[in-house]
Amino acid sequence: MKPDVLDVKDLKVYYHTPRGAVKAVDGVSFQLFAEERLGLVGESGSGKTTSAMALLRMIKAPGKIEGGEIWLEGADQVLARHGGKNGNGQYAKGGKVNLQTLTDEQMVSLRLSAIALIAQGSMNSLNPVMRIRDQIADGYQDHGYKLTKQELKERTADLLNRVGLRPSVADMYPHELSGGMKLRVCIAIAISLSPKVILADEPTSALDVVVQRQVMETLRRVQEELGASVLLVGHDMGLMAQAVDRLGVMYAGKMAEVSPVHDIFTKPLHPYAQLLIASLPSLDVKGEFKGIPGLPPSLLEDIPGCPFAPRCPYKMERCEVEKPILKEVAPNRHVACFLVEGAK
Amino acid sequence: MTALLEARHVTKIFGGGFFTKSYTTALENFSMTIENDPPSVTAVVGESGSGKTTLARLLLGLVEPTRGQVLYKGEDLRKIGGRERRVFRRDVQVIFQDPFEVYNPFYKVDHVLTTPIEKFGLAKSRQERDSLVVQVLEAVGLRPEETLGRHPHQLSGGQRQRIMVARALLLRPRVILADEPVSMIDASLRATILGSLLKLNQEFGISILYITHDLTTAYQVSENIVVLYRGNVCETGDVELVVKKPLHPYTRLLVGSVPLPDVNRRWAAEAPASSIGQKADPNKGCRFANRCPNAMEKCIRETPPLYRVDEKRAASCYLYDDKPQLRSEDMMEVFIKGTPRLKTVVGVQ
Amino acid sequence: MADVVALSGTATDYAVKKDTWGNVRRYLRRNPSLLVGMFLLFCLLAFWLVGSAVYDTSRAAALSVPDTVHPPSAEYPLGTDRIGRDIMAVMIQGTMLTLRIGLIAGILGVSVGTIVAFLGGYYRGWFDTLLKGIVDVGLTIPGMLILIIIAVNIKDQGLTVDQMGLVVAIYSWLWPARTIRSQVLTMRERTWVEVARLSGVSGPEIIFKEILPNLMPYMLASLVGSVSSAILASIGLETLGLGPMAAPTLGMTIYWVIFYSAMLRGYYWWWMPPIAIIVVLFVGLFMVSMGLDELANPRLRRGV
Amino acid sequence: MPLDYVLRRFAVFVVVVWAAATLNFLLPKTTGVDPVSQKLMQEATRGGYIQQGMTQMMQVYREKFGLDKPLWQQYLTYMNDLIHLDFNYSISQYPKKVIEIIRDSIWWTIGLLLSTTILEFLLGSLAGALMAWPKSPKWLGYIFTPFLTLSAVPYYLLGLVLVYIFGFQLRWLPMFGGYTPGTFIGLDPRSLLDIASHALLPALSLILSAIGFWALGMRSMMVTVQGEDYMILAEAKGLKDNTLLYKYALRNAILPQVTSLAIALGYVVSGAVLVEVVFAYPGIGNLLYLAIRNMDYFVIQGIVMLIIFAIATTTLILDLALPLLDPRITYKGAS
Repeated sequence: MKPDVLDVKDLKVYYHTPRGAVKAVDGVSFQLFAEERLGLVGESGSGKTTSAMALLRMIKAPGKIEGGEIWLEGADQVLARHGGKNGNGQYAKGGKVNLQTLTDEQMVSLRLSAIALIAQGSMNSLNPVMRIRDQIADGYQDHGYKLTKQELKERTADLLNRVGLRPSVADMYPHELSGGMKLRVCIAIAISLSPKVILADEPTSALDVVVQRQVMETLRRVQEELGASVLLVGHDMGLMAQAVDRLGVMYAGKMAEVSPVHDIFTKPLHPYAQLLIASLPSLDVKGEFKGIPGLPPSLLEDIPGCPFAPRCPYKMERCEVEKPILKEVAPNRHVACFLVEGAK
Repeated sequence: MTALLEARHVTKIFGGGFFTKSYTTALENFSMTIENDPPSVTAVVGESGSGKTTLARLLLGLVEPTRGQVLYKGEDLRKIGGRERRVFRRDVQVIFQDPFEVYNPFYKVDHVLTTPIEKFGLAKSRQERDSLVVQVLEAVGLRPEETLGRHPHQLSGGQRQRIMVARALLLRPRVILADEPVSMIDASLRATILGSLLKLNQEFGISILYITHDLTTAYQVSENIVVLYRGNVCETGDVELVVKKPLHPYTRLLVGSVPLPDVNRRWAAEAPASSIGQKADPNKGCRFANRCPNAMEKCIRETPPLYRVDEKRAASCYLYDDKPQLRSEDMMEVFIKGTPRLKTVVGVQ
Repeated sequence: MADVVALSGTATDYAVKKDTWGNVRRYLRRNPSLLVGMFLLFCLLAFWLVGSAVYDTSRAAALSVPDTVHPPSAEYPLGTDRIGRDIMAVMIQGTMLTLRIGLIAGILGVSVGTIVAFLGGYYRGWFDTLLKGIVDVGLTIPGMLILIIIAVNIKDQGLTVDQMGLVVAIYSWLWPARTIRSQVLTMRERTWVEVARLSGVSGPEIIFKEILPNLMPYMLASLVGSVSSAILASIGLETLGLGPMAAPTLGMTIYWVIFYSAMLRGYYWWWMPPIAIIVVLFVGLFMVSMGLDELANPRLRRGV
Repeated sequence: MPLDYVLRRFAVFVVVVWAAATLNFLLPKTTGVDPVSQKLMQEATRGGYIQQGMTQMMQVYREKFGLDKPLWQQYLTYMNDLIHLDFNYSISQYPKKVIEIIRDSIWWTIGLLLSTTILEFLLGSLAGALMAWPKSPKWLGYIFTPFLTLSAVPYYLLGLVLVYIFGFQLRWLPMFGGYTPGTFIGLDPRSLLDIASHALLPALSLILSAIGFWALGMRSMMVTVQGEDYMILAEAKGLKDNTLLYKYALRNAILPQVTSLAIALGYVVSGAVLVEVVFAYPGIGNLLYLAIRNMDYFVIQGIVMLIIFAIATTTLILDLALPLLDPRITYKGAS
């Protein structure tokens, strides 16, 4: 097992609304191993995007990161190079830094250089009035890379080439590019400073299925060349099955199950994962596919037991009273459910 | 027998105003008939820009074709007015894509149900109207006390979309055009909504035209399928065959690109695009030539006609130019006929 | 993030609370300027109401043989001007007259603008293109100049306050026509209008029952804007001497102040009150329109 | 810059100027009685030195615009004169041509208007942007709120107050006029200083009132822009705060601001006219005021036409400049 690059412990992010605190992310823990592709799947309101944005400390008011630790590998080299004032981050566990202890200024210097984002809705993530080459260059400039015009030109051409785009794209404006090309530019930007971790927040949700596959393959190739890890956030289970090594299923702000993708699709442990996978239409057999009755719970109320209890076919009394904790029930399989825990 | 709803050689071109020279051809020489007896479920699949939404708006009479006609019971929509238009309006209904955009924010959700009842005079008294609303809500699996009297923003996307299905059911249409009805709904709720759509077909004998970009739901729901690519039909016929053994290179690419939730079947490796294809002019010859791995010289010159490859399938590709040609208005001949069913009469009429 | 918060809403407040009053209170807390603005306007109205009841406003008329200028005294609380008018009376009447011009032009402007916006915006066709042309060209030409040309030509026939309102109205419908038309155009493309059309609702019914209710807040905001720009235009014209010469409106007072260069002569009581009242009037209207801003364009809507 | 965009903008320009000219011509005609000839007769009967000039001018006027002539013929002669910038004679300052009077005072207005408009637009927009930017200093918001309310007050009233305080009471600045009367003004430093001191108060009243207007517009645009997707990615790229503010947020928010500048030109010019009246500043605004008082029709028509022409030209220039700021405007091909 490769060493972990990212270690999230008990992350909590609440949105303070007039009607009370919405617990969008309520104690989520997971690890991202080196050169691994981890999927984070969940329906709307499950807190998957909030978790990703919390890693970059980009939670906008009224949201606030209430607690938890985010240990990131490779952050110390970046901070050192940035001459950050000795960075009071606790350097433990082989050079990992707890992002929560960093100042805002240090956190900014880590974005793109240590942990990069491929934003949701890549269709308009690029500055509409700036040429592509400038949007790649300002990443370098603002992170202290002193490059001559020529060096910049070469790096930009190389980046575009690695994501399958002609160098002439550098002089174009975003509105002159197709959806797929815009996403490739976003990937080029994300890898420009060779980060350790790449966060992809539903990058292909607006693309057609043919273009989606081509771009996902480019992302895979580029990630392997770079030796970076990818955290892919999304709601399309099919895409997850094809594109990630390990999959985390989130429900109502908590992690229901984290397992290798092969295990979770062949034998899902958590009831929600089971129902979710069962409800997916397939191209093989024209069967009766059924949905999951009921509605996800409100994140305002303090739910005593397991949030999925009201919709869970295997509900026990214990589920309504006690909160299940994420435990390793099988090699590398973590589940938060009493039913499964019992049958270890 | 004249078809209930028919598009005959319909072409729709947008743009081309006084100054702007650029125009886009959304749909080109498209023909299709939708029957109600027996009630059928047909899927129209295509990427964004394939013209599938334009087709829906043409069949609904919201937009007029640049060339060709849209016929309701054999009569051109443009000539239908007054009372006859109301009958057409009641026979052909729609379910739109975005559950957040279909409700007038000023009113409660009931408005979207009470308005058609009022306009089409479906209920004599207020009491009859309310019972009709309750009936259709329950028919789509919604509890009236949890949905009525609420503003749209107080309901989830799934609930809102099911109310739209109930609205369609209310008018007892012969045909429902569902334009991407579940693409904005979470996976778990998607099945329930598609289930209630199927129920309209099986229990109430309403034909469904299911328009989507998602091949998997199309396969699950429909009997026949039309695959559109940039305004042209590239393959059509029995959905089972089209999905399992695709003929047209684009359909193959489409089926191969669908990310299946099955870890044993990995994404098929992509075949390299051919060199001839690069030279293709996107507005002449086969629209798919510039991306087609087996593009031939012929493909670049003129648009391939529809070839009837076998009893239940047709494809417009020169790979099958040895097969008999099929005129675009006879496309229906390859469709498998729906199992005729007695139109089950439920209390609601 | 939006769906997280939205979802939290659906699950808890199933019971529909009929608390429009609660919403209004929350809205006012978010936009205090609305309250301040209304308070200022209310003061002006009160000043006019109480004034005309208590004070003899006939003294606002110019005396045939103007005697000397009186500084503020017991008899003339705000003194008199060169043409023998009692400034206090002029202020009381003037406030109302200027407001009247503003309201005539504003309301007329918004209503004509709305009708035109709906007919053009919804039904499109040649009428819309013709209209759009008139509005776009009209707005490029500064209103003040057009009004000057009009006023110059009807100046010698004399002008009453209401006619002044009509003159200003000639130009004041252009801006609401453009802004409301763009709203109608966006509303018209919305899916729920198509749903209404497919539910058998006729054109006019769609305008009145589907589109108009959603535009109410926007039209209220543009009414306030239209009234304030109408008052601005009317005072401008009057300052140039193109207003109702005999009427004691605030703008005419400014004209006479400049005409007789009251400033140089130190008649502070002649020019300070009109300016004070006009400033209160405009600041009040400005505060109200700022307060309505969030209502008018929701994209500014802050808070959850 | 694609040709059809330029042609379209130029067509709009021509239509605006033509519409203004036609309006200028037709409006006096609508009231049945021809006010111009009435005024001429009135002047003619007054006798005295300018008496025969007046009758001679009436002859010329009757020939060209006599009521007996068909309307369209009058219209053609009017248009012909217009193109040659011949606005006829000034009635009150006969035999001076209208165009000569305008030419003397146009420079004062251009000087005052150009400098203040540019200054207030830039200052206002920058202030508005900084007020909406979370990381900008808090005190900026406090000192700027009064400016926002100030923007509600009409320019010229502000002018009156400023004249009273700085001119009348404190005597720091001259109260009226464009230069010290009786002195010869050239381009030498002394007269430049003299002009500047006279222009300060009018300029101040224009700027103080307009800064709030521009700041408001910019602030609401910045709020919208900060919600855009590209701002999220820009922040995720760890860019410096200044880059985010100037190269991303402000760069996009300025586009609608420039469009609203084109729309607001009419408002700005009308304000300037009245400011000139209050300060007796020797620009065409004051000229217009005097012409109105003397009912000097040709001068009024001449000035109005000129102002409209100037605004139409500025709008054309702004329209042509906009694509340089926003490449999407002239982008033709299918995406």
